[in-house]
Amino acid sequence: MNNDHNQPPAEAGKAHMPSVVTEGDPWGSVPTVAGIEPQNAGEAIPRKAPGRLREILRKAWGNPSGRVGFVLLGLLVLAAVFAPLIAPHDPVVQTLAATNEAPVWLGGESGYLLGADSLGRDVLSRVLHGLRLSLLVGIVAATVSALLGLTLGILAGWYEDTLGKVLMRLADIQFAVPFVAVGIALTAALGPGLGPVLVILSVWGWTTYARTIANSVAQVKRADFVTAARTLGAGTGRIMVKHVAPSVLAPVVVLWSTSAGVLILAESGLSLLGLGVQAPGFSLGSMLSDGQVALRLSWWAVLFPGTALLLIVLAFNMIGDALRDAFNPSSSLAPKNPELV
Amino acid sequence: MASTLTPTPSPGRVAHRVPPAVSLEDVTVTLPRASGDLQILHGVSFKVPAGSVVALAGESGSGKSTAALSLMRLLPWGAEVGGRIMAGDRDVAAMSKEELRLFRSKEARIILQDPWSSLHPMKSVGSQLIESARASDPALSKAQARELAVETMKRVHIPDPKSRLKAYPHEMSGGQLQRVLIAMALVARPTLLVCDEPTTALDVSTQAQILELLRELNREMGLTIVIATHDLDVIAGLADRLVVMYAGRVVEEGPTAQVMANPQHPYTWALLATAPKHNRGERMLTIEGRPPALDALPPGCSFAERCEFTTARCLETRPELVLVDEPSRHRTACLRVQADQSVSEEVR
Amino acid sequence: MSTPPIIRTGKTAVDPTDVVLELDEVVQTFHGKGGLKVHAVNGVSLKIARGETLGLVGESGSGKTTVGRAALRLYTPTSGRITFEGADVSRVKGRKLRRILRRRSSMVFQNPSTSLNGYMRLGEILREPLDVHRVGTPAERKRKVEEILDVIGLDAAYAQRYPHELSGGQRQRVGIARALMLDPSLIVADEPTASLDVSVQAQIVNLLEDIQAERGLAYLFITHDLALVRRISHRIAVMYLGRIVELGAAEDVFARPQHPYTASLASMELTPEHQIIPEGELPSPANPPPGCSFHQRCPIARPQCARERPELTEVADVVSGQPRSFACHFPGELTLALADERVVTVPPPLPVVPALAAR
Amino acid sequence: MNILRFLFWKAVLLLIVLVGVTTLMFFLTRATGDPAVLMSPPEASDAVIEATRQRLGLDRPLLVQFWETLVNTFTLDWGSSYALGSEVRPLVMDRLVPSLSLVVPALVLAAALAGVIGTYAALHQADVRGRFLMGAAFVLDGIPYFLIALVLVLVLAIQMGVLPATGGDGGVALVIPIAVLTIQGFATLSRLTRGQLIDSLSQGPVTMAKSKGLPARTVLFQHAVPLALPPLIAYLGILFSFMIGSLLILESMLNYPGLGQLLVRAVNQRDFPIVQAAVIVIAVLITLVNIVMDTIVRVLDPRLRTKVS
Repeated sequence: MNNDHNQPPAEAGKAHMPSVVTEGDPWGSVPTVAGIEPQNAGEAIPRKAPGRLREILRKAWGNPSGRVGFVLLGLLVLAAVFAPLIAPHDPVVQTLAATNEAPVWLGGESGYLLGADSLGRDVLSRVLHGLRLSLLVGIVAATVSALLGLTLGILAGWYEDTLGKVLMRLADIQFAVPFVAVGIALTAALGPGLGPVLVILSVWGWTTYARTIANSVAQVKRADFVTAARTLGAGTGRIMVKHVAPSVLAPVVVLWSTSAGVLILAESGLSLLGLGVQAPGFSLGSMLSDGQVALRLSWWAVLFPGTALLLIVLAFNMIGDALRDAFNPSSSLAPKNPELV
Repeated sequence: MASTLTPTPSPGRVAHRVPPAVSLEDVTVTLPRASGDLQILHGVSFKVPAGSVVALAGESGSGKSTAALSLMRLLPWGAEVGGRIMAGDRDVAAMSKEELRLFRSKEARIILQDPWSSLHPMKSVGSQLIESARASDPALSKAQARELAVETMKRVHIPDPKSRLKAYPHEMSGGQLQRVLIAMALVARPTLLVCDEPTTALDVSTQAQILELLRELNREMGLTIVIATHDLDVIAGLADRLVVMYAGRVVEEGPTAQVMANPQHPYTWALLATAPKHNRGERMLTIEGRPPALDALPPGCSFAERCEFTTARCLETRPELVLVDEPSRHRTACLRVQADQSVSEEVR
Repeated sequence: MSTPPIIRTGKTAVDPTDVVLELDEVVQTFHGKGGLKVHAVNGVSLKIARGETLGLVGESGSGKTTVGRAALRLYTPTSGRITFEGADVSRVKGRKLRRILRRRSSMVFQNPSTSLNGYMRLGEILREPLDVHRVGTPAERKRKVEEILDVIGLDAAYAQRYPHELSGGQRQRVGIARALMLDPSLIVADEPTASLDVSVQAQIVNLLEDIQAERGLAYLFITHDLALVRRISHRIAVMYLGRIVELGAAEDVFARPQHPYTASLASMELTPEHQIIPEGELPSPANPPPGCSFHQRCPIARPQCARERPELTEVADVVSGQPRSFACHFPGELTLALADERVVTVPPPLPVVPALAAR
Repeated sequence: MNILRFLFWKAVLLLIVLVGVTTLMFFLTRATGDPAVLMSPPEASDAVIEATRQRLGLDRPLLVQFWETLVNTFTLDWGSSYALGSEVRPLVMDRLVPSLSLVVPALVLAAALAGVIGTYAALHQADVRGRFLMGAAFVLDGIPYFLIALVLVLVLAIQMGVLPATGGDGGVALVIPIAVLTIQGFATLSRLTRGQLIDSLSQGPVTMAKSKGLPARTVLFQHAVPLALPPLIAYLGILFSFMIGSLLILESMLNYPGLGQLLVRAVNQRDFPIVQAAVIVIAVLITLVNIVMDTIVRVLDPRLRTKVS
């Protein structure tokens, strides 16, 4: 016999059984694993934060890989912001003579540091300028979807039996359609361009946040400090803003940082199919699309924008990992090999 | 067949299965931390006479669980153990992996604090019991092991053991699970049972049931038992000897009744006197302050800052654990009590 | 009887007619999976007077926590009536609930680390009740926070700290302080010392007793620690499987338990030989046994117990004359070997210095 | 009984997904422009457009069209392609197998590789080799899959000439896309495996297994691994959906005749019946795989099977 029926939380909590897999409802929405969400590979996100945001950021900064991530991202952002100043050439000017010119250190004669593409444009300048759009798309879309996801997630977690169920079914539907498929369909329908891409990216990301946050909120809702606030007369609104929102900020911050990378890649993927930003505008993704055609003649026109993308994603992932570690109390243990005997 | 399998010993069996005495000799344990290593035990020594029940008592952070776990070398990964952990004439700390495995499978078993997270959630209770029995005696067939499991479950008073074999841990209550864990230890016919807070997570009456069972096992099977606990009163009726720990050191050790009736270390006294049961004065006695951080132990007595009897010397000199009563081997690590005792001896 | 008398400090003279909280036949049902109905609380009636401590004792699953939460209207009772300071609060909602009950009652939790929001400074935590009920000006609220920090023995500078910077005992003090901010007439304390080390528990108990002596508020003190409840409570209610099985003055209940379950609980304080350990385990509240819910585990059960459920009956205690009630067909049959109770005062290892004696 | 109930709810979930995706696709494609106009050449007269509209049945009320689409989804009558005129169902179904023959091997390979590497890295987390493996997985995890594809094409096809750059026949064409999907999948999965395993190795049941004196192998494979497994299996379902997503782009890049290429081509031609059918097939596929993974998790973990008595 176990006294852990659907009793009030406090007493039910005593018969605690570690549950790896959450089973909240008979539907068992598609990704049933607590903490592991689409776009969020790596380790599970801790549900409760031991400290405050500033302290977490300080801790993440103290983590070597986190520091590398922050510095790397900082440099990339600086490069993007000051691209017009530091770019050696105009990124859209086509120099016919320089078509497929190799980088200068591979014997290129026109002095292009990273070579020129098949239309004779300076790859370095284009990478610097392309960063702007890629970073902008990623950061804007990640932020919008974070806010959307945070709001919906809090509501879904608080009203878990009503609105929560509806939202989670919606998420299931959305989850069954790969983002790229809808992206392709929608850009095609609306016509390709940056606007539609930005809209889909922003709207599509909410589920990841909402699932994670709804889980946390459903727990925080039962936490003693929320009960305490209720016994003191605090209303739902106050509790959500003052107590619930801050305690789910941790996963939001971690997810934001990993999803920014993912969204930048998504934009690149769509641009690669020619569905993203249209010429004369360009992003790192559309550079890949352009360069792909002449891969045989000027691989540098693909590899360098690709490397820039890699650096962005790595920077975001490093920051995300460091934040995750910072939120995780067991990270204070030094890594040691597990002993099986 | 069944009788040879039963863990209930026949007289003959007891005779040639005298459990070895266990002892810790100046044991230190250091855990690796990202921010420098943390020493949990600072030289812990105590003896567990064969066939006796010894309780390690202390508050959270005192190192009692670490001391108990170190007996079986079941410490967190990367823990560094110093000193000697003797089981009979063998040093557990120095055993090879294979020796350690044999030691754990046949001689020493453990019961952890939280029965809900001790058993494997995906395996039936029966398969875990059978696995345990066969780990101890590989010659057992599955059927024999099952029979032994059923007998042992009966022995620990689990009703309807045959059908319970098929149950999964989450289908049982905490008290039942703790019995299963005890059965899992007993199927190995161990000589030493280490219990890390075995009743903390349980209700009062379940707690009493489990302690009663442990008492039975000690009396009837001669099982040596080491229990880590934070509640002195709970094990008072069970333990033969009491080892009181504070901040990673033993501060007092002696026969339970004697220590509880006449504590010789101010901390032991405070611990007893502040418990509601003994605390019937006008106001409850309290110990102010909190234990020192393990990475910042004071040079003198760790308890000096909170002690009612502190003198300047206590803050400077670290007291050794010294005998205060020869026949009962009652020891304490308090300078003032030691001084007091020697004075009284001189007078005598 | 050989029990040494217990002297309680801060024991306010309680006027039993000055009732703060009354539960009348409160039933609290929860819906489990698969349409399972769990009567966590099954017809509980009790009264708490101003300045009184009522100890609510029971094992996990007995429904004691649910009673505490129902009393503060964290649930809407399935049936029954809850009266707080003369007003029926069983079904009130919103602003009215806030004005009548929330403003005048509060709760202290078992685990101080989970009951304080780790993202708020202590100052904000303590000020929240005042903010919620718009009590006083910002300056007054600040002063009130400083005052209360002083009451619980923390420096005013602690207002700027976060909960995780405090020890467990300090955190629990803050939890108590928050409960006091609105000057409530009732505090429900749900195992307030259970998660603390023994040496810290006594500090918390002293604090609670001092506060009661000073402010005359009532405590519903939920615990499984028998020694503690015996010490702190005026009266004790023993719960088993969602019902109260025994209720009476603390000393009467412990010295002369009438219900076998109470006897068994009280016997846990004795040496092992004299303990009465009930067999088996607490039945599921979703499927309580017929008749007396304790009969399957009761050492003195007879066939009648399996058939008829004993009603809670009130009598006067034979010794103290105080009213007490119990739900048993064979009350008082199971007695305790009280003479064997262990020594309760422990002598200090060294002569106690005068400073200590004065404390 | 319990498993039937579980499968029943999963079937309902599948229905909901089907209806939801059909609805989404219907309104997405309709709301964004008149297919009849899009289908017709720019200089077409109104009469021609009107004729097209009637031919395609687009002149009826929107709700009627929607209902019909919904019914057709379930009756597997997906109409005919605007552009090709031929029936959609065989068109889509023919592309399904080539796509699956990329994803399934990649998923299996990724899981196997991740199992080995993740386990090794977990057991050697403090060693240089373990850290190196995870560092490598971290970097691989960050490399965009299309970049991996381009690099592989560059190296294997262009520089070394061992494989055709695009297209190609039979097994050869599979190598690069499978490699890309495998690398992408195993990087994430091995990091996850390591984390889960380290986590489970420090849990109570594993400590208990050690305390019984069981051999290291038994402790690892019979106690620690089962504890770590359920979330990993559930993640395979998620990974499957990621791989399908990547495939849509990879197939077009590498000119591989799969569902993705069909979809992109159909989108460019505004061939909505194909778009709709392809997306629905993908959605059903992803949901089914996730249901399978959920079922496996449920079989593995008795806590999900039995109700507390």
